Amino acid sequence: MNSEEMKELEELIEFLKENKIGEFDLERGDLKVRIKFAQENPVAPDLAALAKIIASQPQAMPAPSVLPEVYAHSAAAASPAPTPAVSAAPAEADSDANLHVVKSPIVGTFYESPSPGSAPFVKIGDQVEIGQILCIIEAMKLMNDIECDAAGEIVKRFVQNGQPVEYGQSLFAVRPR
Amino acid sequence: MNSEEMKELEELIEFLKENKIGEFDLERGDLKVRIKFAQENPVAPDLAALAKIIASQPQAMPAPSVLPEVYAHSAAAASPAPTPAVSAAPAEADSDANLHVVKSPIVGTFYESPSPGSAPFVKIGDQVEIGQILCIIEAMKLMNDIECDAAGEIVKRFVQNGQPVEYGQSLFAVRPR
Amino acid sequence: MFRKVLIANRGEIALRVICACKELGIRTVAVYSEADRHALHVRFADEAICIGPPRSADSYLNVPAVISAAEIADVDAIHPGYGLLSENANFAEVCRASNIKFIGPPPEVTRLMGEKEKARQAMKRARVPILPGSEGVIQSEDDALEWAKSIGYPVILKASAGGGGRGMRVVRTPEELPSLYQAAHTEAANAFGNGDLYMEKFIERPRHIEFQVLADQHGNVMSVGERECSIQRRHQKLIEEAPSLQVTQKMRDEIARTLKRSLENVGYQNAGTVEFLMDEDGKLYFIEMNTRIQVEHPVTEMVTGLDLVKAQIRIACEAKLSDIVTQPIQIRGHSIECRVNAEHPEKFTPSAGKITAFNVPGGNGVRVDTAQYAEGVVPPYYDSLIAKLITHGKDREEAMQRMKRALEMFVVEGIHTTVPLHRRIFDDEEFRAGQFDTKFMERFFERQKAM
Amino acid sequence: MFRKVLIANRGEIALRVICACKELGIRTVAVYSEADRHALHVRFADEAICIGPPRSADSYLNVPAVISAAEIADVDAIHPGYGLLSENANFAEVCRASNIKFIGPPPEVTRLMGEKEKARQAMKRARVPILPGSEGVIQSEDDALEWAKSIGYPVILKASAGGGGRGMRVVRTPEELPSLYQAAHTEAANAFGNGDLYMEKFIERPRHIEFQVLADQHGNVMSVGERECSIQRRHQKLIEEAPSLQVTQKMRDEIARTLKRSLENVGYQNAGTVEFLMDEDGKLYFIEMNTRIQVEHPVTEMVTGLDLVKAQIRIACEAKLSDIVTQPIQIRGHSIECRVNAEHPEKFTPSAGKITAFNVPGGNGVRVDTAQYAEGVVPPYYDSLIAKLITHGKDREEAMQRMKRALEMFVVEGIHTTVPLHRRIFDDEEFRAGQFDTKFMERFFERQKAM
Repeated sequence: MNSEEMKELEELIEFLKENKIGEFDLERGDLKVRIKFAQENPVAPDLAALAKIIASQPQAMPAPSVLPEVYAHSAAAASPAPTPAVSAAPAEADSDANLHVVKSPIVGTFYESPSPGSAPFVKIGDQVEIGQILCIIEAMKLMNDIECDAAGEIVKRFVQNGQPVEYGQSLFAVRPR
Repeated sequence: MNSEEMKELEELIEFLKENKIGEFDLERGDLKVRIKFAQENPVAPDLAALAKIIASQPQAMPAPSVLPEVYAHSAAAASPAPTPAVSAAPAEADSDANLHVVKSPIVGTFYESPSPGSAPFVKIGDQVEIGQILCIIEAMKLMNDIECDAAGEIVKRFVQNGQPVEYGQSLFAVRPR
Repeated sequence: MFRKVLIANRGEIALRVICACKELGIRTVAVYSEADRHALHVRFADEAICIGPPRSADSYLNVPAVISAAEIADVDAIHPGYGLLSENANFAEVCRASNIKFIGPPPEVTRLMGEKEKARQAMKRARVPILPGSEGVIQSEDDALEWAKSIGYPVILKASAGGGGRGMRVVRTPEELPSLYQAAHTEAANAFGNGDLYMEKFIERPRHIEFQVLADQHGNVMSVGERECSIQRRHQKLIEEAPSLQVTQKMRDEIARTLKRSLENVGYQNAGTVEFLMDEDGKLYFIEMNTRIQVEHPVTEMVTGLDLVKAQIRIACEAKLSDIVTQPIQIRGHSIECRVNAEHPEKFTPSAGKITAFNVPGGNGVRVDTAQYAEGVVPPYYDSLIAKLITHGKDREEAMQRMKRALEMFVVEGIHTTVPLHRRIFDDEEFRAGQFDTKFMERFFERQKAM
Repeated sequence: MFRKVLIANRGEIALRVICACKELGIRTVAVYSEADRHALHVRFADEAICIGPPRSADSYLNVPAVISAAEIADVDAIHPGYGLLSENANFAEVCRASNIKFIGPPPEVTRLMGEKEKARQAMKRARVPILPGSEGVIQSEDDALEWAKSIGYPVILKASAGGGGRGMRVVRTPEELPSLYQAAHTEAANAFGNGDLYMEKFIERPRHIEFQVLADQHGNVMSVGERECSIQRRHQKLIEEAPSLQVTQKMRDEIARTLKRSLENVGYQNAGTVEFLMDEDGKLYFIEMNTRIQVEHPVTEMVTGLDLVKAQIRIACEAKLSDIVTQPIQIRGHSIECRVNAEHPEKFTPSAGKITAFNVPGGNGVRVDTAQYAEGVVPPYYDSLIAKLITHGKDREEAMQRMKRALEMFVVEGIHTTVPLHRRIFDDEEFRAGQFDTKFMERFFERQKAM
């Protein structure tokens, strides 16, 4: 196996583990598939893995986690317009696995251009280089330049000009060269 | 596998999980399918079934039930000798599926013989008939004859003379003829 | 003190009694039906005995089974909780015959209070105000006019043989009495083959107010304050409070004196609750007495600092009231209780099943009495009450705000509960103003429909 | 009242503050680290903002991140809880500069109280009793004898440059002073290159007793009673009570007067706690002041009926103390708190991980402050406190019995907790008798080993 294949295999194994598949066969010539789910908790999962699972896919948990319901209830119960103004965003992106997502390293307000009315630093379709300024995040009256950490094409912007962003929130998606 | 195939696989697995499929085979050439449902709750279980499941195999529940732990804690925490004096017995028997178990229809005190010092109604190895008296359960000073509800050989007695028994507690095992 | 007590009940009240026993250092014996094998009252008791199949009649209401369990577990006393066998005088008698202390009043008193008309007369003799009415059947229109005059308008005419509203008329003035009398008489005669009518004072918008009493076995009776229980749906209480905003300290003291006299007369013992209707002018009329601990006892505990269940047990153990209530009763702050039922919050259909998530609120001024838990099962055989959410605050406003936030934080998944209904009631202006009566829920549902 | 408040904290205290805000009708903004995305303070706040990675230094202690969050959420005020940024005067200053109200004392006061020697002198000037000691360095054996005479035996000699017990000697009589003085001097000189010594009164078996105070922004200060916090392990409090059995009403009133005077002098504002050591004769000596809400504030709430966190918020909103505490403080009953930590109950190693079962006790007189739940995760990055179990009873005996039964009913699975340790402490005779001091846990562990 070459390293490329090794990587694919790794991903496949990760995927099967995540989905609690116990056995999996596949043939190509005229396709044969065989899937057998694991018996439940073959080994006690470690904390980090668990946290990841909880964070990424609560609905796939073997037992219904209290979390999503609590959240739903809180929203349902609260005062007239309880929609979290700021939260919610961070998990939404990352759908296309090939894209690199630039995330906000700080809490603050997102600005697309160096000053009001001037042209944005970047727009969809631009080719960007590592270190190129993509936007400004204002925090405590300080303007923080946010640099690109991958070279490639800007394919998506997740936030609006003037929008508040939290730590780790997705800002841009870059298709790496 | 390429990412396209990976995605298809993902969808398939999602579908299988949703339908609680435990095993799934497929061939294409002339199509063969094999589907085996998961062991857990193939259909939404009704309450009675649930109660039975909980009672008989808490460790096999999909999520760790709070029950056994609560129980353990209660026992661990309490005063010097907190062992339930009366409880505990009912679930212990029934190991041999071929045996018929005679259970106590009432709460009371078990007596093996019609009067102190006299011979027991039955002993291990005896052949018994339907309607034959097996023992007495005393409740509120009343002596209740407990009749056998199966014909066969007495192979086990679960309780001691003079022991308190609860409703549904196993008294005798009979190997039916 | 008792060495060992059997709790002849299930659910939150069984757990409540177990808590009281544990705090008094008494060993506990739970009894349970096959449906409750994994219930918390079974887990937390020192011993547990299965007494029958799921149906109450075959288990929790099965007197021989309960007594047998008490005998084989060798207990000193039985606490009946509320409902089930708690007001069954025969059960109390069997306990007595079996030399097991029944934690409640003697069977004679339970029996007296169980017969409504006898209870009414007993209270009347002790000068407890009762709802004024005609003594026996009304003979004629003139007779009716006279009774109505002495009772005071409005009055209600009811068919002696009747029920279901037929032969019933509300009369507001002497002018309309004759025609309404005739109509009711004819209707009753047609419906029941008997036209006899009697008359009672009619209260348009009654409040339901009840007084908690404690009585020891040495002849001492004490009232420990009232509860406001007007928020009811089909005579089922939903929300209770203490104190009542309508009861002044003067009224409280007056009723306390009256109840002390009347209940010492009848030889009352242990805890009990005397229920009154309050008319629009704030006057109280005796309806009936409940000879047991009530579901809503916690609101009284929150404002008085008493432990009523422990008091019951100590009384049954011969303790004197003066050793249980050592300081004058002082009402501190305000307390509200919401009954959380396993019911659809709009259709009120029972919702049995497995609870998948159960997160109870906590923090300052919040009390939860429940025997449920995550992964617990609500069986379809019993009462739908699964939890009591109780808050306490320095005043009614704070208690209500606490309840609102506690209801927001109360998470039950897997079954329906009345939590969403309670949330809406606590947003209702009429409720918040405290200006309600026993017809509140009807008006509330109308308002909800209109929204 | 504030429209919106940001809570710059996590865990139970963040949820506690959220509850207080909800009850006051204030919108809440939670901040959280990546490790706390599924924490309950995030769920129950109206808004939530992720402010950084798991490490506290990068998130909860990251002043620019917290302030930015406050700015983008447009809040009126920040509640810092306890720990983290709560006693950081610089943070309070940045809040002020950013036009956000910091719910706590002004930074100048926090800074003064943060410098122990300055705080001591300020309190001394206001005639608050402080631990007697030599003023500055002791010059000679004779000097030492004189100081010891004026302080009263036993005294303790300490190295000015010191720490870790070196250069430290307890002196019980004048006879043994000279040799112990020389020994300490030599040891200090060898260890620190500086033989300077100072002297303090030595308390063999001190109790840790603290007084809760409230101060409004109009110059009014009030003490609302004391807490007994002597049950500590390595200076970490495990169990707290209110009131202290050692404090008479006379002492309480005296200290209240002294604290009123001294804290009005320093311009104290908001909630605070003044810590004292109590010697074997019941005399109190000031140690330090904590300028924030304390972990153990609930025991004071239980016996006074106050809501201290709401009081903090209302004070920060310019409310007058006389509008917050409307009646004279009256201590009712007794309250105890157990800190339930995610730690091994014998080895005290932290126990992070996923909680698989979480059943909190309820019922009469039981309060639980927690942000944990079944399926919740205890991250390894923060304080190990996962719940506070608080009971209230008519007296210490009832509060203890409640705690015993509540501890029995407190189920946490998946991680280790200190619940079993607390169960053993509540069975300990010395603890139950209330005859303990800050060395209690050492003796307790010895007894446990012997068993």
